[in-house]
Amino acid sequence: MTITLNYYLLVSGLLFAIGFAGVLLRRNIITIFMCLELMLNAANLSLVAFSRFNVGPDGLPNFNAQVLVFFIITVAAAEVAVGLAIIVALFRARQTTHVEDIASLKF
Amino acid sequence: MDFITSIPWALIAWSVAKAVFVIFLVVLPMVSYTVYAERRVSAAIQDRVGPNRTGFPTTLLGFKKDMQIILGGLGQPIADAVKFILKEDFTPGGVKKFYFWLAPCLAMLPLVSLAFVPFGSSLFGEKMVIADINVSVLGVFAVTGVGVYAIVLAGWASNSKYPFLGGIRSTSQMIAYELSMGMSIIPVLMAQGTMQMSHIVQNQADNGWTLLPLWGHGLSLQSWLLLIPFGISFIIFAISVFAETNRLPFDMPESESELVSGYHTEYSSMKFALFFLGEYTAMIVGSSLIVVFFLGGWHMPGIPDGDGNGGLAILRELPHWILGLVNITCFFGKVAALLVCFIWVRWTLPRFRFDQVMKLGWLYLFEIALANIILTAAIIAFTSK
Amino acid sequence: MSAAATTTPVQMVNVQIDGVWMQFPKGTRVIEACKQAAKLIPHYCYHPKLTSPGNCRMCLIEMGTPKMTPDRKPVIGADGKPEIAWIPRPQISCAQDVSEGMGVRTNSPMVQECRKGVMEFLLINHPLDCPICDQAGECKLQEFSVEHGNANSRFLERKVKKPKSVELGPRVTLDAERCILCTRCIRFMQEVAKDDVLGIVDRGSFNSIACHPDRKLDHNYSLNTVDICPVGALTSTDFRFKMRVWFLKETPTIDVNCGTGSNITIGTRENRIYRITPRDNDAVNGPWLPDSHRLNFKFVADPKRLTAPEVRPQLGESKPGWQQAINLAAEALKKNSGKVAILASGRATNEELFLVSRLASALKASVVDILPRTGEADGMLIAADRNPNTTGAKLLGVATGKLAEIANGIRSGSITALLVFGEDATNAGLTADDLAELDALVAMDILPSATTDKAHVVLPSSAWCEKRGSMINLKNRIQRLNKAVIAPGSARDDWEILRDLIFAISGSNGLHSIEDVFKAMASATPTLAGLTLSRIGDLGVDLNNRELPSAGHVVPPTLPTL
Amino acid sequence: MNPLLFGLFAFLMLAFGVSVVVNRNPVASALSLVVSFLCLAALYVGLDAYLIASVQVVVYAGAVMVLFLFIIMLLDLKAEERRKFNKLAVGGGALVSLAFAAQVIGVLGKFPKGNQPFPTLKLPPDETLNDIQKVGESMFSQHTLPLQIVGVLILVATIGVIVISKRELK
Amino acid sequence: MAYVVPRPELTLKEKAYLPSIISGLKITFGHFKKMLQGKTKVTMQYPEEKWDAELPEYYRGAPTLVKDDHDRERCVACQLCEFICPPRAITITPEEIPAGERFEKVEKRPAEFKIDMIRCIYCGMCEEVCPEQAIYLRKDYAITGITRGEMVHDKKKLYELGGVFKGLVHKWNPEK
Repeated sequence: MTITLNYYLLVSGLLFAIGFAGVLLRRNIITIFMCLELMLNAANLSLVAFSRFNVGPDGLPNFNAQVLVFFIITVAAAEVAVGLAIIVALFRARQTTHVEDIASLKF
Repeated sequence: MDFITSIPWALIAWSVAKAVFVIFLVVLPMVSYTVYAERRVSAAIQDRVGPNRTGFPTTLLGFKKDMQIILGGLGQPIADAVKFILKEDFTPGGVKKFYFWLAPCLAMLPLVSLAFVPFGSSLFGEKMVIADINVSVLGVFAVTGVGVYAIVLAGWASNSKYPFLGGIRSTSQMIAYELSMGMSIIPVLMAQGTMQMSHIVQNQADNGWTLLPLWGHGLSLQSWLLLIPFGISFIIFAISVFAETNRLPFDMPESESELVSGYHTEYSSMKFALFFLGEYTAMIVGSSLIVVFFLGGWHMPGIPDGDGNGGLAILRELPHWILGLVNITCFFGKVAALLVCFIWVRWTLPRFRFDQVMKLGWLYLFEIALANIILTAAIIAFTSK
Repeated sequence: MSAAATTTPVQMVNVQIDGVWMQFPKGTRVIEACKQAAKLIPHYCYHPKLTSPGNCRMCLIEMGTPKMTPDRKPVIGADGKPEIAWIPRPQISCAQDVSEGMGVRTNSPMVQECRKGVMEFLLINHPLDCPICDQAGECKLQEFSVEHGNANSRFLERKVKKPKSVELGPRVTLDAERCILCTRCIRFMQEVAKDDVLGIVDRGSFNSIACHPDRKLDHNYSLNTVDICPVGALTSTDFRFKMRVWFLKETPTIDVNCGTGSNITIGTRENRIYRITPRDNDAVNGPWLPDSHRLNFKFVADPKRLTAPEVRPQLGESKPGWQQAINLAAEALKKNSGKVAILASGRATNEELFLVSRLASALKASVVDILPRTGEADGMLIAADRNPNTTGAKLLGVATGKLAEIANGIRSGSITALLVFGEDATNAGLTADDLAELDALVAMDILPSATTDKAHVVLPSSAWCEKRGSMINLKNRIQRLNKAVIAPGSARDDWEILRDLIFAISGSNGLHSIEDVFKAMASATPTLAGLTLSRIGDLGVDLNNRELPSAGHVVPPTLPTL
Repeated sequence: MNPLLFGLFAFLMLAFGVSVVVNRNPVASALSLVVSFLCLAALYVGLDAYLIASVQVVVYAGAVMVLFLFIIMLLDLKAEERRKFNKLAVGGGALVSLAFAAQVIGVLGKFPKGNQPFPTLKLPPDETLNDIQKVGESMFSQHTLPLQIVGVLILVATIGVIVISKRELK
Repeated sequence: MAYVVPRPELTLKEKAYLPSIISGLKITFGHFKKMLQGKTKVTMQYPEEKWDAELPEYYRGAPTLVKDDHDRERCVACQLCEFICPPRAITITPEEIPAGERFEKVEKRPAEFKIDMIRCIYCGMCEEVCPEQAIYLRKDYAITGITRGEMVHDKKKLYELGGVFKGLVHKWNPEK
C-alpha cells in the first residue's frame, strides 16, 4: 500500500468539511473563528501535497505552492489578530459571543 | 506488510537511545544540580551556607550521624526528589481535573527542544545532536512557543484567582518576548546563511565565534563591523531568555508577594516539582541556545573536533573519542557558566513591575531588534563583494 | 419598681440624684431609685427580694434633706428648685426610702472615700484564693475591689483562719474565710424558704455562718443561697471546681421539670452542660429555682443516649440511615392507617405537638394523648403537674384524656400500630406483652426504655436543651426553649423527625425551619395568632391578657394542608 | 511518507478537528485545535516541507492559538456551555458537510493524477532537501510583489488591531 | 497627611539601567567571593554548635510546670492560662484534692494539664498571667515528636521539664 496524492486530498477535503460543518452549526463566534482556521489549514494541506507531488525537472518539489502556503499562514495570523480584537470589542459592548444575540447592524 | 518494514526501526531506536541518554544522563541531573547550584550560590551571595549536609542517611540504620559524601550537600537534589515523590499529592476541589493534570506534563516540554541542539561535535563518528534538521532553529522556537500552554492551562484549570492572574500575565509576557527573541536572532542567521544549528556551530568553529571572530574568515572587516549588531542581538536575546524562562527580574507569573506564587499556587508534590524542573530545563535550553548562537557551541579555540579536524596539530594526535568528549564537556561547561550567570542575576536584581516588563518587551527590545536586522542587512550589503 | 406600684395610685416624690431632679414613687428605696437613674451603687447585703439589714455598709451615699426656712418652708434656690441641706455623715442607701426634696450624691469624694474604707475592711480577712474560687469572674467583691478598692493591702497582721470547705448541706459547701457576713443566705432561708437553719455564730473577728446544730442545709431551695452569695463563701458542691465561670456559654431557656416553666440559664462549654442557674423573671419564678430542677441535667450527657436510628431485624436494615429508618417507620404506620394510636408527651414543645396532631390526621389515628405526670406541689415553684407543656398539649388538641383507650384498643385489636413520642409506654398502662402484640411500634426517645427495646423502629431525638421551640406553662404563658448543646451522634431534632415522617406518609409540607412550623401553628391556632418564635422573647408572652394583633397586622398565609 | 504514520496523523488530525466542532467548552475546542495543527505539522514533515511544518507550529500552535486561549479566558464564557444546540441547524450543517465530503470523494475518484505514488526527489549526494533556501529564493525573486503586499497587510492589521482595541473609539 | 515622594531625576547612565545592573552584580559577586574564601562566617552549624550557653535570661522556650520546695504542684488549676492562651494550646481539667492528702488545704489542682506544643506560640502570656507562679517558659526549644500525640505535653511531661522552683508563694504558708 502506498500513499498517493488522493489520500492527502481526501484528508484535506474531510478537514475542510469538518471546519465547514463547525461554521454552520456552532453559534459561538470564537468557535466559528477556530473552524475557519481549520478550513484554511485544509487548503494548506492540499497545497503542500500538490507541491510535493509536482516534482519539477530539477528533481525538486514545486516550491511556489509552499510560498503560497506561507502567505496564507501570514494572512491568517493577521486575520486572527484583527478578528479577535473585533470579538473583544464586541464582547465589551454586548457581553456575549453568541452570533444569534448579535442581530443588529449598529450599536 | 511493507509499510511496517519500511519504517526505519534502527534509526528510530538509535534516536530514542540518544534522546534517553541526553535526557536522563545529562539534562535531568543537570537540572537537579542547577537547583542545587542555585541554592548554594544564592546562599553565598547572601552570606549564608546553603544546603551543605545531605549525605547518606546512615541514621536510618541506627548510626549517630549521617555519612557525608565528599562535599556535604551534594545529595540534596536526590533528597529533594525523594521528598517530592513521597509528598501527598492532592487535587483541590473545583479544579478542571484533566487540564490540571495536563499542565505539569506540558511544563517539561522545553526538554524536547534540546533534541535540536548540537551538544558536541561527534563521538565515534556519530553526530552529537539528536535531530539534525535544516530548520532546527525554527524547531526550537516552535517547541518553546508551545511551552506557554503549561502555564496558561495551570492558571486556568486551578479555578482560583491568583493562579489565573499569574497565567494571564505569563501568556502576555511570553508572547511579547518570544517576538523579540526570534527577531534578535535573525542577524546571526543572516550572517551564517543557515538555519541548521550544527552548521551554525561548524561555521563558528571554522571562522570564529559570533562574538569572537578571531580566526578563519572572521578576520575580515565585515565580521568586525557585524560585531555591533551581534552584540545588540546578544543582549536582547539574553534578556528575552530571562523573560521567557520567567526568571527574575521577569518572574511576573510567579510573583510570590503579589500573586501567592502565581500559576502553581494550587499545585503540590510532584506536579509542582514538574513546574519547578520545567523552569530550570527552560533555563538550560536558553543557555544552550546562547552558547550555540553566540559562543561557538562545543568549539573551543585550539581543540579539534571529534573527527580530528581543526585545532592544534599536537592535539589532533589524541584518540578521537577523547576529543569528542572534550567537545561535549566544553559545551556543557559553557552552559554551566551561563547558568551561574542566570543565578547570579536572579539574586542581584529586584523584580520589575508588570507594566515595566511589557513596556521593555514591546517598546524597546522589539524595535531595537527590528532596527538591528536592517543594520545587519546594510553591513552585509555594503561589505560583501 | 416597688411592689405597691400597681395597686393604688402612687404618690410621686421629687429626688435629686447627682444634681438631677427625678420623680420616684413613694416607698422606693434609695438604692433602687439610684439604680433606675443609672447610678449603680455597690452593695452586698441588699437584695431586692429580701429585707435590708444594712450590715455591709457598702452602699453608703451622701444624702440631704430640703433646707428649711425657720417657718418650715423649703428654701428655693436660684434655679427654682429647693436647696438641699447635706447631712455631714454618709447614709446607707438600702435601708432608706425616698422622700420629697431628698438629695443624693452617689459619687462624691466622701462617698468614694467611704467605699474605699469599707472595701479595705472587708478585705482584711478575705483570703487571696481567687485562683481557685468558683465565684471568681462573677464575684462582687472582686468587681468592687477593682472599682473602689485599694491596689495594695496595708494589713500586716495575720489573717483570721476560719473553717474552709465545710459541708453545710448535701448540695452547698461553705468557705467561711471568704464570707463577708452579708447574711443574704440567712435572710433567704428565713424569708423565702421559711426554713431558718442558718445563722451567725462566734463573735467579733471570728464570727461565721453556720447551720443550726443537728440540722443540715438540705432545703430544696438551698442552692439559691449560692446564687445570691455575693462572694465565693457558699458554693455549689455539684459545680465546685468543675469549670471557671468565664468559660461558660450562657443560653437563656426554660426549665422543663414541671408546669411552672421557670426561667433558667444553662452554662455550657464545649457541648457539655456544667450548671443551671435561675434567670430573673418576676412573672414566673423571680430569681429562684428549686435544687431538684436545677440539678436534673445529668441525663443529657448519659453515655446510654440513643445516637443512631435502629430498626428491628424483621423490618430489614440492621444499621439504617435516617431516610431508610423514617421510610420504614412511615411504611409500617401507613399499613395500619386508621388503627394507629399516638402516645405523645407533655414534655414536647408546641411545635412538636402541632406536628403530632398533623401526623395523627395523616394517619387517621384513632387515639392521641399525652402521658400525664403528677407529683406533689411544694407551694413555691414546683407545680403538681410535672409536665411542662400540658397547657400547650391541651391547646393543640393532643391531650385528650383518652389514654386508657390505647391499652384497651390494643387488647381488643382495634389498635395495631403505636407511635410513642418521648415517653415510655409501660408507664401508660401498657405491658411489654401488649407492645409485643403490635404490628408496628415506632418510638422516638433520647434514652433506651422498655418501649424502645420493643419498638420496631427507634428514632433518636433531642433532649430539651438540645432544641428550640416553645412551651406554655400552667399560668398560660408561652415561653421559648433555646438550644444550649448539640445532640449526640446522629440524633435529630424531634420536629425534623416528625416533619420527615409526615413527609414520608403524605408528601411535602413546605416546612423547612422551626420558625415555619411555628408560623403554621400560629395560623392554625387562634390563641397564638400573630406570634412568632422571635416575638415570644426571652421572658415569654402571657396568653391570658395579650394584646391581640391590630387590624393592620398581616396574618401569615395558611400553609397547604397536609 | 510511511502509510502507518500518515494514517495515524491524518486520523488524529481529523478526530481532533471533530472535537473542535463538538466540544461545548471553548477552551477544550481551542486545545483540540492545537493538537489538530500539530498533527497537520507532522503531515507537512511527511511531505518534506520542514519550513512549512515549523512555521505551522510557531505561528499556529505558538501564537495564534495562545491568543485564542487568552481571549477565551479573558471573556470568561460560561453561558456557552449551557446553551442548547439548535437541532435544525445541526442537522442542516451536518448534511451540507456530508454532501461536500461526498462530492470531494466523487471528484477525487475521477482525478487520474491523484493516483500517482510519491515521486522521488533527485538530490545531490550527501545533501538533504534545503527547502528553506528554495522557498526563500522563490519568495524573494518570483513573488516579491505579493510579499510586499503581505507586508503592508500586516502593517495595516497591526494598526487596525490597535485602533479597535482602544477602549474609547474617538 | 498625604505626602508625595518626589521621583528622583535620573541621569542618562541610570536610565540606561545596564550600568546599575553591573554595579549590582559586582556587589553580589563580592559577597559570593568572600563567602567562598571563608571570610564571612555567621551561620551556626546547628546540631554540632549550639547557643545554649549564651541564651539570654529572658529567653522564652517551652512552657513548663514547676513544683515548690515542698514538692507541691504550684498549679491550682485556675485556668487563667487556658483563658489567656492566644492559640488555645492549653487544656486543663481541674479536680478537688481529696481529703486526707498532704496538700488537702490547697483544695484544687489540675487533674490533667495539657499543652499542645504544635499550637504553642511561645508568647509567654501563660507565665505572665499565672497567679501562682506555677508556669514558666524554660530554655528548651527543640520540642520534637513523631506523632501529634507526642507533641501534646501532659502534666507528667510538663513537671519533668519544669522541675522544682524554689521560693515562697505566701498564700499557702500556714503561718501567714
